[in-house]
Amino acid sequence: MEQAVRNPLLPQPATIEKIIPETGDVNTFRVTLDNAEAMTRWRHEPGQLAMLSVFGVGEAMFSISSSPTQREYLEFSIKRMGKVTTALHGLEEGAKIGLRGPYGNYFPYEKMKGKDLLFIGGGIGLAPLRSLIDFVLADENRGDYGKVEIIYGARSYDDLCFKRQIFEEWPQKEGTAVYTTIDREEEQWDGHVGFVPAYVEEIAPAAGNKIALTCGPPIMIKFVLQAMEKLGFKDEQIYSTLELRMKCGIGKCGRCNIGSKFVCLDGPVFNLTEIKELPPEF
Amino acid sequence: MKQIVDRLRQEAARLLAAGDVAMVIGYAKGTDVARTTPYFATNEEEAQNLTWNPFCTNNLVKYLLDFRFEDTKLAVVVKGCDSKGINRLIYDRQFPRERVVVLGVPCGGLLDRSKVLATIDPGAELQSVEDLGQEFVVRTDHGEFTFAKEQYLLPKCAVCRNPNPVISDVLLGEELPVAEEEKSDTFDDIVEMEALDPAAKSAFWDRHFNRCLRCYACRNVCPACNCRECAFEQAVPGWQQEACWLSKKASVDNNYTFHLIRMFDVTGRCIDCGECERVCPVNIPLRKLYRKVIKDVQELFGDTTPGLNIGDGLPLTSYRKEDPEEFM
Amino acid sequence: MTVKLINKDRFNVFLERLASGNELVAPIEEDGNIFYRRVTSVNEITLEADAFCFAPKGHFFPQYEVLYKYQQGSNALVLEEPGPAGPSVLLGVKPCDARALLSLDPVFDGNYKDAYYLDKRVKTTIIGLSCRKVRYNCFCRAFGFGPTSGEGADLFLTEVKDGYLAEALTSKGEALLKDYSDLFTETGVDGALQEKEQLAVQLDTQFKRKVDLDGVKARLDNMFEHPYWERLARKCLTCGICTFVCPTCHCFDIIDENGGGSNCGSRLRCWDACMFTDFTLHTSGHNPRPGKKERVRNRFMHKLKYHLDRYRVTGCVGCGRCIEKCPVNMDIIQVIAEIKEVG
Amino acid sequence: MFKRLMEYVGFEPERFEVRWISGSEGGKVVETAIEMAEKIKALGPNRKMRDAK
Repeated sequence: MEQAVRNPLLPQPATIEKIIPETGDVNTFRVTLDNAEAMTRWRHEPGQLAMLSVFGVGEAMFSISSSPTQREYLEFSIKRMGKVTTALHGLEEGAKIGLRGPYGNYFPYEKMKGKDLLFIGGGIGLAPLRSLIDFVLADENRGDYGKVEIIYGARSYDDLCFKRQIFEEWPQKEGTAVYTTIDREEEQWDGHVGFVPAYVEEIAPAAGNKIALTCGPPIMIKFVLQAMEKLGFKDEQIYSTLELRMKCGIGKCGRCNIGSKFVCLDGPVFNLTEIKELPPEF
Repeated sequence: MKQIVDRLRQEAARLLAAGDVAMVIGYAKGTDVARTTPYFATNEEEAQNLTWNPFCTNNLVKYLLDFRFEDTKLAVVVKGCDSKGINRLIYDRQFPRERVVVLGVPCGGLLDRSKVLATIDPGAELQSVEDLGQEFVVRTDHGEFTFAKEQYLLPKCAVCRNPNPVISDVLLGEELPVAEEEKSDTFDDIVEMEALDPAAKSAFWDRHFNRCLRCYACRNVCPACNCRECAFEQAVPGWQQEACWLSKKASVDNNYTFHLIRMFDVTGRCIDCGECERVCPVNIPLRKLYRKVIKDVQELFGDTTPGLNIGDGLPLTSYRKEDPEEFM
Repeated sequence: MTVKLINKDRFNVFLERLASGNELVAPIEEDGNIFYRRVTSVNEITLEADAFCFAPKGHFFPQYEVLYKYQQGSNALVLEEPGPAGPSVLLGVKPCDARALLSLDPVFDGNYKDAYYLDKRVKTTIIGLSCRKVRYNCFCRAFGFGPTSGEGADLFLTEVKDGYLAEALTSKGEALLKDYSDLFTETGVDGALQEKEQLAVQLDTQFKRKVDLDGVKARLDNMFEHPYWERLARKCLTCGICTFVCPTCHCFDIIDENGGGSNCGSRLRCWDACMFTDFTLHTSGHNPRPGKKERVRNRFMHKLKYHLDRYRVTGCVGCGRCIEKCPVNMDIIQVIAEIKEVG
Repeated sequence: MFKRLMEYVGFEPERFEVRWISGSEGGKVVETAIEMAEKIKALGPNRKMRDAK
């Protein structure tokens, strides 16, 4: 057994550079590592996770919602839910936090080259997909992929994240289509109203030469998958990203297992064929 | 004893067959005769696996809580000590009287398994056991042994005041006589502890609490610990945002906090079934804590052991003009 | 492999010298419990105990330990790791516990190396000791080793008529024999080895409970949805005893503790248990393992299948501790037999 | 009750006191606090339930 050199549980000091309010309870935190050299060395893949620390409160795992092509900083889009997220929301720009990672696997973007991509997101579930969307839409990668369709829904207009991107930036790019929906009618809203799975069926994207990627609340994923099946998507064409409570992020603390797999090491991205092989315990 | 077992199986089978109860919670043979295990019979056939012997230590009352949000009727086997737990749950509004059929067993005392094994051989296999009134006869693969009750009872049984269930619907055997002089507890062990000076008391509890693993077995087995959600498991208690009651770090200071909070919570409510001390994997003398509060409540408020009947008010939650003010 | 012998008098000298030069950790009794603790006087050591004794995993993976201290100034964040562990000797490790470390190693090693565990692991010399008796619930034999197997130890002792037989199994063990060569001798080694063999044969007859793992894993592969788990879990109290006494359980939580002002404190890790309600509870309130059934199933699956799937070693070593300490007699030997029956 | 329990696990009895003081008895608050502070100074710092480190 070799001597352990590096301590993977030790976070790197980082700073919240900017806080971008997305919705009433979601902020995007723009974070840089304090060590400039570490920041230049930082690499992550779309879909990967990182552990953020508010010292004195705790650590929690989040998807990195910015694209790997964005090398200046990292972004995390975080909903205020529990202890750590509430503490994060209480911080101001310039606050010091801890960061370690990146962890987990990622969306297999190499395998997706030459294909059309369909993103289906619900609520805060767009955050992990966003890193891949921005990655494939980046100038240097755009040529590798076909059409990019994004179907995104939230409970209300206010709950839609990344409004500037979904309404302006993404639709303006070439070969993209962005469909948005909200659960219930609202006065100022003249777009689609209805749940995401129903909207997917309505739009009825063709399954041919396409990869679908979905993330959202478990109940949405369940019905989206049913809709996809109706539309003729095969399991191999569908990817999702799972989340479980995590503490260490490195496969030691034992709580994020689904059967013999650890979400922090073997996930969070799973192909639907893999998900179907897992025991239904997530 | 054979009669009790027969009666138990009969009664359980009858209740299940008639559909009076959905389940009978009782004991069955576990690893061996000396390790009986809680058993949940759901049909007549399973009822034949139920058993009773002086190694049936578990207080089964706690299992009722697993079904508290359902509407099925259940039967549960209780000894005298456990039966007070039924009253506890009913009084605490955790389980309605009408949903439980209490199968009471008059109990002549339980055998201390570890003492028995230490005498025979820790590796011995115990095959059967018989309660003969003043002594137990245990048959093993090493031969037959007789144990005098005086020396081999569980500590709680040696001072037992309630060999007969205080609440029961069906009594599975003859009521046992209780001698008059046995009716009051003298708390000798507690008095002895109280007499020590603060430093000695402190050293005693430091040593014991220091090795607490915080496995929470004492809490999980306790019929008085019947909150739906334990404060120690709330990451963010509602009224106290961002602060935990208690750190998960099992250091002696946190362990003190845990045990003292639990001790205060069961004040006037602990029925002294002794399960906490039995289940503790590191042998912390927990009854020394809880019996202290029983003694104090008796001294200050004149109450007897809680759980003797459902109607007992709780001394710490009810105000009486004559309550003492010794601390003022 | 060097094999030597040490007589009882010299063995005491050996212990004295080990304790003075190193951090010596050995079984020590307190109020009827035997824990592996740091030795302050060799008289405290209880090596001959056949009694229940807690696993020594805490030496490498303590119930709680500081990961690092943090101090947050107005403009800077300073994280300070604890210093490296000193050399230590872990004495009197039973065969099952030595073997258990081999099950724990791949968890803490791997792509992400756990600095805390591995640092102590590298710096600790493990002196194993043959059992002198098989306890009623022992079933190490089912896992392909026995009460006189030294696998996992650096130096392995067996008590014999004239003292202790000492077999060096690793370079650390060899080094120890070399360092204390004045105390160990080669005379009588052959006889002692024979004695050890006889002991092994004799101990083998002492196993009371028959355990056959053949086919258990294959059945578990298809047993996730089996109604058996619901039935089995009814009696569980979901306390943490089985996980805390288990020599291979390694789940932990990471917590912060403020100290000396709100800007500094330490981050610790402490043992956690898959039996606890909040172990897998999400912030949203969703819990993938909400009840007894899921948690009990996870534990047995982990011990007999998941760990094996992932690391190619079993997550159980047959020490029998969980059987002995479980307040409701959850008995893994019976569970193994029942899995074969119902699966 | 609580005082008895604290003493039972080894706290010095003087460390815990309860007084019944009315809102109009400001002077009594001061007196009690001073009295208490002196008692505690005499006892020295509480070592119990402190972290070992």
